[in-house]
Amino acid sequence: MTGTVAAPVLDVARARKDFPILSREVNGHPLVYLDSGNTSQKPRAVIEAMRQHYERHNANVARSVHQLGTEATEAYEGARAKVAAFIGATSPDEVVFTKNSTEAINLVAYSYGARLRLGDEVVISEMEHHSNIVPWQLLCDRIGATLRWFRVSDEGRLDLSTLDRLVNERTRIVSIAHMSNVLGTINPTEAIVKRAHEVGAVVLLDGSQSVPHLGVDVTALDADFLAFTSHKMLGPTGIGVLWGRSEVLESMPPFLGGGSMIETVSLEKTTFAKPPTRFEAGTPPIAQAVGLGAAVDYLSALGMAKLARHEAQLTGYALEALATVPGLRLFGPATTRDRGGILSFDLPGIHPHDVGQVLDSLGVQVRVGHHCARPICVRYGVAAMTRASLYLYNTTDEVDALVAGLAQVRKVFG
Amino acid sequence: MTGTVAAPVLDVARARKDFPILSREVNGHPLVYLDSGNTSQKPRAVIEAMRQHYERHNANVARSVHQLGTEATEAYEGARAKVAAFIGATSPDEVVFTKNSTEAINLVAYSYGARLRLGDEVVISEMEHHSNIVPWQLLCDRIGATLRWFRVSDEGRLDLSTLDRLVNERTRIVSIAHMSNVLGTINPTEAIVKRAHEVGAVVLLDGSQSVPHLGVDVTALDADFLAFTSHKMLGPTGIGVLWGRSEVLESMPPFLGGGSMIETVSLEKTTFAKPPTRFEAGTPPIAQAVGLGAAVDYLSALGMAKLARHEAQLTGYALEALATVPGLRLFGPATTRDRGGILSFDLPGIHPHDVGQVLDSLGVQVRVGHHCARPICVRYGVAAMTRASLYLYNTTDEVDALVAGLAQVRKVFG
Amino acid sequence: MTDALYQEIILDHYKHPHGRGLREPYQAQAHHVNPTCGDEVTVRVQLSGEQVEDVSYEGMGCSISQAAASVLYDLVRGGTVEAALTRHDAFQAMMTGRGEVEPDENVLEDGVAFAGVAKYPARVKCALLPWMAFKDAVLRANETETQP
Amino acid sequence: MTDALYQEIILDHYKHPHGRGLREPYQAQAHHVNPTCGDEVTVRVQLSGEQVEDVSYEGMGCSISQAAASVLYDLVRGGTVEAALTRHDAFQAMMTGRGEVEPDENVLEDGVAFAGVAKYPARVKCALLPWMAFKDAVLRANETETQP
Ligand SMILES: Cc1ncc(COP(=O)(O)O)c(C=O)c1O
Ligand SMILES: Cc1ncc(COP(=O)(O)O)c(C=O)c1O
Repeated sequence: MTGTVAAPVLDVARARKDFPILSREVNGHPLVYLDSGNTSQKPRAVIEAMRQHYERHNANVARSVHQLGTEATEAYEGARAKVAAFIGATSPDEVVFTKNSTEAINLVAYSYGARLRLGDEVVISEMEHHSNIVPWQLLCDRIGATLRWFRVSDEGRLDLSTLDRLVNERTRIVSIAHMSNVLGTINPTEAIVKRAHEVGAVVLLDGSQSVPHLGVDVTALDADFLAFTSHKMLGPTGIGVLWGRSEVLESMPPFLGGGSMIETVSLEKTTFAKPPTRFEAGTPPIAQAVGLGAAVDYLSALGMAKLARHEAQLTGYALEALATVPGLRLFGPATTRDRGGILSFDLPGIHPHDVGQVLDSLGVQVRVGHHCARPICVRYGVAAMTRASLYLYNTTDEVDALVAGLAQVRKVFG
Repeated sequence: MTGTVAAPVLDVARARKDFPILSREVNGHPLVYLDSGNTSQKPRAVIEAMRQHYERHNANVARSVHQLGTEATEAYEGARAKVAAFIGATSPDEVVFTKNSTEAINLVAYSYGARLRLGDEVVISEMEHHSNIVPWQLLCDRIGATLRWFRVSDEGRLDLSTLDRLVNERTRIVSIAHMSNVLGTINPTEAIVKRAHEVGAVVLLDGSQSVPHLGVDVTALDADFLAFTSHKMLGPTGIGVLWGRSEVLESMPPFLGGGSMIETVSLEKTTFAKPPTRFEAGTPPIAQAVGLGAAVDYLSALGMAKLARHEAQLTGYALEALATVPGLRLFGPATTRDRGGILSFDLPGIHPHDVGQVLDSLGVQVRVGHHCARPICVRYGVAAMTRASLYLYNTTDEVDALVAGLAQVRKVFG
Repeated sequence: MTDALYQEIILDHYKHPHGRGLREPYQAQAHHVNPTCGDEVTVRVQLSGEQVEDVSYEGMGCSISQAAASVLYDLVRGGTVEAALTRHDAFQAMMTGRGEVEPDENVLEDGVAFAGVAKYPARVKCALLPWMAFKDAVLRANETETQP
Repeated sequence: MTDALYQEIILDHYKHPHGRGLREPYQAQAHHVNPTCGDEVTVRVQLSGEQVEDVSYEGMGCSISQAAASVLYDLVRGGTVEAALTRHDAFQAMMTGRGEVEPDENVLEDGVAFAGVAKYPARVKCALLPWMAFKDAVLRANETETQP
């Protein structure tokens, strides 16, 4: 005990053993999975939790007095409580389970959006994922509202110089990525939230990329909504989350109608349950909630701070390594300050499809294309990018494999 | 070979071995699961298909050129083709994956419903599940359209005497349960479809209860939409299906906006992909589609005709057995003609909660309450019912256990 | 079996409910619904200063909710409003305690028979239904008083 | 490695594309997009009776789609419309055949080099992109002709 505590280090080699797929080969090479920003891999604990649920406790929830139904309901509501704790929500009732981030954002656009009127404004940014663009375009079309957006600087930062003009008395909703899925940029939410609340607008943060990596605390963020998605945070596909501030959720009309979201139904008139139930029509993703709960347990046991430190180190390593690749153009911040482990780049004259294909032949899995964020590609004057995205299980060796692969790409297409 | 072929019989004992949960005990008794109308149990093949997917092939779909992404995409699209074949669709493009039946019906209400105008009419029935009532109430509220409904007879049949009046030139949508989740009634769709098409209305059949049991053929049904849900047909939670006739789907605007459902996006203007992609915004339930595909394989291998015959026999047995319970009032048709294995009843003077609780203490799992179909409970003058629902893995011994349990109920509360 | 749940006391109250029926006069009433099963209860209260002069109720429901209403009647009628709310809180604490809250028989009397129900999460709402409606009705009665 | 995919012939066409650029005159053009990656191509056709007088194209895309456009130019320019459409069909059949359709070298010439691409489902759309646009443009040109 010397008074300084050595920062605990993530035991990556040990964590990797928890992910069955990582021992797989691809095209005769060990799998190098650098596409976690697209979807993450799943630890055994998550896969097993769902198997166990189906083999021992499967039943529908909130509808049965029987034993299996009680077990399933406790598992489902238990998962809600775990997710609430993971993001620092004051109550599990602020956690609505959806099918993915996209549905979570659409829920807000339809339900909260129903109060907008002709001439109202919605503000997004140029670096949004299509899932945080199209719902607002559809809303504005329905209502006659206007969509406006923050510009992005050459360095990949939101241009906040226009904040006070963009977010004004006509603004009703501001919806911004907490972390960009293309640039890795972690956006400064404080100023935006402050200004939005000043003018009476609500703020939705798209946490699809931040919640899996950053240890997000909704109380500290002070936004009104947070959307995120299980499959990017070690959980299963088929489930996402809308967190909403209680008062705001309570003020919102239903979105999907059906079983379980009602108080009482007659053919003439129906009244609705309180949130979160009001927004969970039909049989919810029960086993998927169990899997997401297990994912949250896994991440918490590992420690989000340790995870974030590992990823920051690895991102720094990757930024330096990619800078050695001749001609490579990186999009997004050049340092690890306020950026996560998402590395999008261009090799001039070589199409990302071809980059990705050669890398794949070496077992290296990266994403290529517009990453469901075409406006930011247009912003940088490219049709597509190659993107490597990191997670807790990635290593410097894997970054080296990427860089070696890029040398091979240049040999084939140089 | 005598010229007559003995009808092949379902080997229930063998099939039961495929369902791990069926060997479980509940409250010290062997599990007697009579709640498949609520959610079915899952065979090992389904649970394992999802485990394998996560352990070997997990990646996002339709976005990657890499090997894992290709495998995941083939698995996902392969599941779509299996589902299409299972219901006799002319093309996999007519199969939209949703999160459950409820979302499938809401999708139609929002997207097809967008063309309705003040004064238009939507027709449902008194025996619908809340998921086939509330979306239409919300739609009618939004548009100023009128909701009308078929009455149900004392015997639990749709009253079609009003067909020509109810379905008229103002009718745009008719949405009816193919099989009732409370009465077991299989509705006569032919006359309804014919009349609806005559007046230019589309027909949605809620196949949540029929597709798992009947061997449904969309071409023969000639409806425009069919909604059903994986978790009631041996598949996982978190995925449902909207089948739609190609021309109709193609004529419909998007519902949820986001990744994957677009053709090209700019901040000013977005164009949309063709169906089914247009209606699948965001990361879809990939592993769940794999599980549903495995469920469809399991059902097909078993044989839907064999399954239906087993269930019809068991339903006949159960109808006779329940008739021996003093005072028991059965809701729905008294014979197996045009009815499935759903048996709802009342023991006068004993609340269904109490019936269910005593049965649960004996390991018998039934559903109690309004079954998300309050209007039909009101129609029969009860607040709640007790419901036993059968599936391929149920046996006459289990029906006997139910009847013995009801004797116990009467002992405690008689 | 279900002995922990269906104590003799509960079945007695269910079969022979105390104080059942809606009575006049009353200052306020509340109607509550259990959305998962459709059960309903209406509870009326008549306060007189600090006293609960009468509680009357009517509803459709299972043995647990009916017996809970009957016990409620015994526990709150004729006492002070404060005592009634203390008993409400004790009953609620016991019911939501997952069977881990030791009830005080001095406070809850016959109500302690519901301790076993707390182990059946699906039934907790049934037991609470009349108590929640009672509390609501008291709040409304007080509002009416202070806004003459 | 990727040898099955990146045949020498394909890389040659990619690095030295034949007939590239948009030219006048043309009767019709079609613009196609690959929504998963954002690749785009514009194809123009100039027909003269039964003859394909010129095909010109421009676009952003990967080696496969660029090389496919170059091969398209070689295969259809100067021939009959009927021959062009036959080749279109043969190319499409090969590409969607999952590597199990044996291509006819007499019909597809350099195009047979794309047989390996058919084994990469994610790239099939790339190879088809200019061919689909070409077919569209021909249909439009015919429409224009028949509706003077
Ligand atoms: C007839 C009917 N329709 C719709 C549904 C809703 O299905 P889900 O809850 O999977 O959306 C059900 C089952 O709950 C049903 O039985
Ligand atoms: C920033 C961002 N927002 C939204 C989404 C959509 O998530 P999902 O596809 O799970 O709905 C994604 C990922 O695809 C994302 O990266």
